[in-house]
Amino acid sequence: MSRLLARILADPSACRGLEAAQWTALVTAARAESLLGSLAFRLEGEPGLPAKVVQILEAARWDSEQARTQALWEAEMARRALAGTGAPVILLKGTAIVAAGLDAGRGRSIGDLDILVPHERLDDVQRSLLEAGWEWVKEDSYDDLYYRRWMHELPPLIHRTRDRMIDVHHTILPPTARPRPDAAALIAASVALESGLRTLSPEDMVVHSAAHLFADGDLAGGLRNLWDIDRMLREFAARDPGFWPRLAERARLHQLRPTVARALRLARALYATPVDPALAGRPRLSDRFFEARLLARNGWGQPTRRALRFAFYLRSHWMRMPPLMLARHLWTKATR
Amino acid sequence: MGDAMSEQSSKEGGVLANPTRRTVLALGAAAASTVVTIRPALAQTAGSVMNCQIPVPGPQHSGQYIAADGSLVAPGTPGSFAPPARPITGEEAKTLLRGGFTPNGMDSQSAQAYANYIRRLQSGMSGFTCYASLQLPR
Amino acid sequence: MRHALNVAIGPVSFRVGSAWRSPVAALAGLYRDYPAPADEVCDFTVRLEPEKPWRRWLRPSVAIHGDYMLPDAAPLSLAHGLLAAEMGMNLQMALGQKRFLLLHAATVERGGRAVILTGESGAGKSTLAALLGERGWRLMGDEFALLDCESGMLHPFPRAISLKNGSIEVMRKVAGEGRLGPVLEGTPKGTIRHLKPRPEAIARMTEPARPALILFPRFGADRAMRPVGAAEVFVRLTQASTNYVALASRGFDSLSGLVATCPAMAIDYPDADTAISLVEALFRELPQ
Amino acid sequence: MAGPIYAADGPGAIRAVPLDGLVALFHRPSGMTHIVAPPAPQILEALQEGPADARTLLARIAAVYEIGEGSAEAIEARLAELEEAGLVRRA
Repeated sequence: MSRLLARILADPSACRGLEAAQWTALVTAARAESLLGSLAFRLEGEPGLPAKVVQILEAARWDSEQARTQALWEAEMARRALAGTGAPVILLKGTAIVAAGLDAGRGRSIGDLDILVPHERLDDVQRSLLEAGWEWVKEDSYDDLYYRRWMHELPPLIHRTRDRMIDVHHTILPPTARPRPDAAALIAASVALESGLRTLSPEDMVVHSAAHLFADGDLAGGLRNLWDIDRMLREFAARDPGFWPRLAERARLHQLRPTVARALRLARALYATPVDPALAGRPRLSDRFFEARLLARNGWGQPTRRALRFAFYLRSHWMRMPPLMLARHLWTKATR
Repeated sequence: MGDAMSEQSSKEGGVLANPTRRTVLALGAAAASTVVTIRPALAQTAGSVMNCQIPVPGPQHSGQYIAADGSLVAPGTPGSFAPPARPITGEEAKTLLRGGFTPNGMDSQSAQAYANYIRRLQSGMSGFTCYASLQLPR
Repeated sequence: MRHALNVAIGPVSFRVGSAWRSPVAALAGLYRDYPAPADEVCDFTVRLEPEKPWRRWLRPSVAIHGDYMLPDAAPLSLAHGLLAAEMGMNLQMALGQKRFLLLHAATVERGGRAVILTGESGAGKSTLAALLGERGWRLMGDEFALLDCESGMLHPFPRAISLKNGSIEVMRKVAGEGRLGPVLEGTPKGTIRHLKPRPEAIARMTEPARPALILFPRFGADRAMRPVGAAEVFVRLTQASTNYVALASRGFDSLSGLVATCPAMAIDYPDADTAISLVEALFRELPQ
Repeated sequence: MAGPIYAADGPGAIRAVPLDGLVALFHRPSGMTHIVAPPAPQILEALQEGPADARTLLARIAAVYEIGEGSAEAIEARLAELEEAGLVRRA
C-alpha cells in the first residue's frame, strides 16, 4: 500500500477509480507514515473523491494547520527565551520547513522543535532554556555523559507547562558518524527569517534531510522524509538555476555526497522527482533494499518485511558508532 | 445566563473587558494568579479508551530502587524501596494517587514512594501517558 | 488481517481487523442491527493483534493497535476481545477525531433537542442515559457527544452501551435479555456486558439534534441541583474533551457557542428515579 | 526605577468571550486558550496603546477605571504571568 501512497503523492490523478476498501487502506497507510496531511493537500480539489474521503482529508488539513501553528509558536517561545544570548538560532527539520513557507510544509506533521546553535554557545543556550521553563526529560548521569561525549545534540529538554520537547543540536550528525558535516559552514550560510530566527540555506536543508533520512535512524518515517526531499528539490530547482551545482558543492563540503546522491535516486524512483543525473549518479544494487525498506508497510498500517527492517536497525547503530563503542554502549545499557 | 452572554460573546480582539468608565478595578495581591491555560486532556476518557500500566521504574532504569520522595536511587539505599514485582495498573495508580487503599502486595510506605515516582513522571518517560490520563480535572 | 469487519456508528465508521476470529465474531453479533458500511470508506482502522508473534497461540493476549495508539496500553486476554475492539474504537475517537469537538458525555434527545450529561467517570451518566433511552428519550450516545464545529449541532454516536457490574442487572430488568451481549467477567473494569440501543436509536443514528441543556449528574448524594456558571462549564467541558486543544479556534468557537446558548445545571441524585424526574423537570422548564 | 517594557500582539490576535466575570481568550498565534481574571484583560487592553512598563500601564488603566487596592507591583506580577503564557513579551 505504501507504493500506491507514494504514487498518488507524486501524481494525484492516480487515485481515480480507487474502491472504498482501497481508500481506507490508503488513509491508514498515510497515517502510519505521517503523510495524511501531505496527501490531503495534494488531493485538495481533486474531482470525484468519495464524500467520506473529502471529510477525512479536510479534517487532516485542519489538523496540520494546527500542527503548524503549534510548531511556529514553540519556535517563537525558543526565540524569546534565547534572545538574550545573542546566539544565532537556526531552525531545523519540520519547523524550518513551515517557517520558511516551503511547499514541503503543506500538511506536514511536526514533532519536536529542533534547533542548531554554535557549539561554543551550548552552555549559554542550555542555561537560558532552563531559566525559561524547559527541564531535562531524564536525570541520568550516564545518559548525560553519553550525549555530551558522543552526540550532536544536548539531551532532550521538555517545557514544563507546554509539554513540548526541544532538541538542541550543535551539528547535524553525531561526531561518531563517519561523515563530518561542517557545522560552522552550515551556520555561516544560514538564512534569516523575518522573526530573527534562521534556517539553513536551501542546499544545506536538502543535505540535512538526506543525512537525517539515512544516517540518523533505521529509516523509520523515511517515506515522509523523502517526501520533504522531493518537494524541496522541485521547489529550489525551479526557483534558481544555480541550485544543482551548489547542492553538489555543499554535499561534498559536508562529506555527504554519496548520501545526497542516494536520496536523489530514491526520490526519483518513488516520487518521480526530476533530479540532476550527474549528482544522482548511477543506480546501485543496494538502492533496491532502501526502496523496499521505505515501502515496507501494508494497508492495515502494519510494518512488513521484518528481516529487512531489522537489518536496517542494526545498520543504524553500526553507522552511528564504531564497533567497539557500540559494544560498550549496548553493554552499559544492558547492565545498569 | 443565555441572553446577556450571547450579546457580548463575539467581540474580536480589541475590547477585551468591555469597560464602563469609572468601574472599580481591584488589582489584587501580587501573589494572586489570574491566568489559567487550558491544557490537553485525555482525562475523563481514561477508563473508556485504555487499560494502561506504569512500570516502576521505567525499563531504562530497571533494577533501581525508589526513594520515599519518588526519585530513583541505587539498590539497597537506606530508606528506599524495591520496585514492585509487576507494573502498576492504571486503576491501582488512581487509588495510590488518591492516597486510598494500598494495592495488594504493597505496604503503605512503599506504595507512597511509588505514588511519588508516578507524580514525577514526565512526557517521554514510560508510563507518562497512562499517568496523564489519570489526572481527573478538579 | 485474517478477520475483519466494518462498523458504522453515527457519522463515524471503523474497520476492525483481528488476528483471531472471536473478537470480530462477537463484534458482528453486537452490531448486527446497525446499517452496514459495506461499501463505505472508513474513518479509522483498529487492529487487534498479538504483541509478539507467538502470543497468537501461546497465552493469547490482544494488543490494541490502529491508526492511533497509546504507548502504555496493556494487552487484554483473548476472552475480552470484544472489550479490546470497543477500546480500540474509543481510542481512535479520543486521539484521532478532528471533525467534531468530542465531549466525554452521554446524550439523549427529545423533540429535536438534546441533553448533554457529562462528568467524571463513575458519576452514573452512562446508566442514566441508558435508562432515559428506555423511557421515551432517544439515546444518542452513552460515551461521546460529537459537536459539529460548523453547525453547532450534536451528532449521535450510539455504540452499544458498556454496562458495568451493578448496572448490568438494572438494565437487564428494564431492557430484557435479548439486547444484551455476552458476559465479560474479570476485565480490568470488572464484569462488563454490552446493551444494544433500542431500534429507533440505531435507525436515527445519522440524525443530529440541537443541544439544549448541559447537566453534570452525580450519583450517590441527596437530591439537589445548582446552576453552574459559564466559566466553570467552559473549563469542565474543555477537560471533558479529548480534542479541544487540537481543534484550536474551531474548538474555542464551538465550545464558547455551546456555553453561551445552553443552560447548565449540576444535579445530585440518590437513585435512578430521582435522576430521571430531575432531568424531565429541567427539560420541561427550558424556554421553547 | 523603570521596570521592563512589555508588548502585546496586535488587534485580531486574540478572540475574547466573557464568562461571568472571567474572560476566555483564544490566542491565535499559539492556538492556546486561557481563562483570565481581572486585571489581566485590562492590562492586555492597555498594551494595545503600545509597549509600556508596569508604571505606565497602571496610569493607562487608571485613566479608564477607578483603581481599588493594589499597586504597580501587582501589575508587574500579572505581566510576568502573562509573559509565561505567551500573551505578552519583552519589547
